[in-house]
Amino acid sequence: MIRGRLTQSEIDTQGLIVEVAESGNGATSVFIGTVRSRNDGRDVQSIEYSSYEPMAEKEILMILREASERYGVNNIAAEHRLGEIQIGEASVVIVAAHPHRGPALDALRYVIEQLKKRVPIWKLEHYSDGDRSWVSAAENHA
Amino acid sequence: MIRGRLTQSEIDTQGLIVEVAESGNGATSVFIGTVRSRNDGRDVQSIEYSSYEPMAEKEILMILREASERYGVNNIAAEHRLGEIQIGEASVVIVAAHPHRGPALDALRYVIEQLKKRVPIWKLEHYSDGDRSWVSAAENHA
Amino acid sequence: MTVTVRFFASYAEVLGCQSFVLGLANGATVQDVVSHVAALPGAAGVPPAPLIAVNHSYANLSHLLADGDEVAIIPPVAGG
Amino acid sequence: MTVTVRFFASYAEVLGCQSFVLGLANGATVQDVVSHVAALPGAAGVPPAPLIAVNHSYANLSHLLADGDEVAIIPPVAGG
Repeated sequence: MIRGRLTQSEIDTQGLIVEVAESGNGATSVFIGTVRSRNDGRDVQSIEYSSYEPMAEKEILMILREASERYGVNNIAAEHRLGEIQIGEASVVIVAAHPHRGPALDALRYVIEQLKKRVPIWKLEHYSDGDRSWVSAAENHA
Repeated sequence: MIRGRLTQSEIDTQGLIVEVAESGNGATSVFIGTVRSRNDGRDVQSIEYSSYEPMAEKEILMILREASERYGVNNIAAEHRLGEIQIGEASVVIVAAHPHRGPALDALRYVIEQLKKRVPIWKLEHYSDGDRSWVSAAENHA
Repeated sequence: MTVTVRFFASYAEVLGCQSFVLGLANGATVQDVVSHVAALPGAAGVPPAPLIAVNHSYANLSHLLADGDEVAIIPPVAGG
Repeated sequence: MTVTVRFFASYAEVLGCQSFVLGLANGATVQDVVSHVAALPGAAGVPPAPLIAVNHSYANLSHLLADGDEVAIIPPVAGG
């Protein structure tokens, strides 16, 4: 089960965990990226995520397939939310399951690192003072 | 929020994620260890977990504090279930949250590695053929 | 031949444009599109060698274009 | 002085015992407990230098014991 997708609604972490579940797996790793209240010293109100959607979906799937091959992880899924996301809400959830913990953890890290480097998604931060700005890659270290 | 505990009942992963949540965090990592259907080529029916409880709780807490100091992760929790656990059910759940992904992922790995090395918990595997055996550390690579 | 050029996020904002159709001579490369974009009003907000995708895959400046290609000028990504 | 000796999991099974109170001379160490255990029926299932905890913390064979200590003989752990 390899599944990647973009969504406009809240991400169901528990649902993704259930989706990758398989009785032969002993380890499931999960990464949840959430919108945080401060970034580079400014009070963030919300973040608007936009994307080049067909390419982003293709790229996410490519990353999942790479992780699957590299670490032998057959149960892996990633979901990225688009649109306006509030503080504390999840923008991205990645789940990887494997019989053993090493590959499950390695695959998880690979996917989040690659996703942040390659997937055409952008953040427009809205600040409490009414200002807004595009987050550039160098600042994107959540 | 640093919290470690043993439990006799089902572990509430979503509840732990909510417990470590804080608006300043941008990354939450989760590890779920589950009982798998096969181990060392044998069909497993269930695993009975037992523990030297006061020491196990103390050791889990010590590991969480070490992870917290090492990686600057202030929101970290681990729960280990004891008693008979069925295939696919979680025996252990670890959750770490931090403003950034690196420390959240590093702390997660530290805790599961140390937990498997140091915490006095034992597994008695029950097999489909009616046999049973204690799992020794060398085989414990889930 | 013609290609569709697409802009996103900060680039779409500074150029005031999300998409346009560009006529090119046969044998044109991604570099020709980038040079055209560099002459647009607001192009100061786009770096001289931006990330490019052709038909949803990352491509080099020397990539040869074909009629109907979709050329996307990709701002620094910030997903996650 | 006396200490309480505790066994768990496979060790409790092979020794047929979970706990007993052992009288020791002052100045006794963890090694003295281990030597006593090695002479018990079923002790073939316990390694000559097992993991030991004194009062819920891992301890060496040379660890000096005090009256009332709890000495646990810890089988290879297998949590997770």
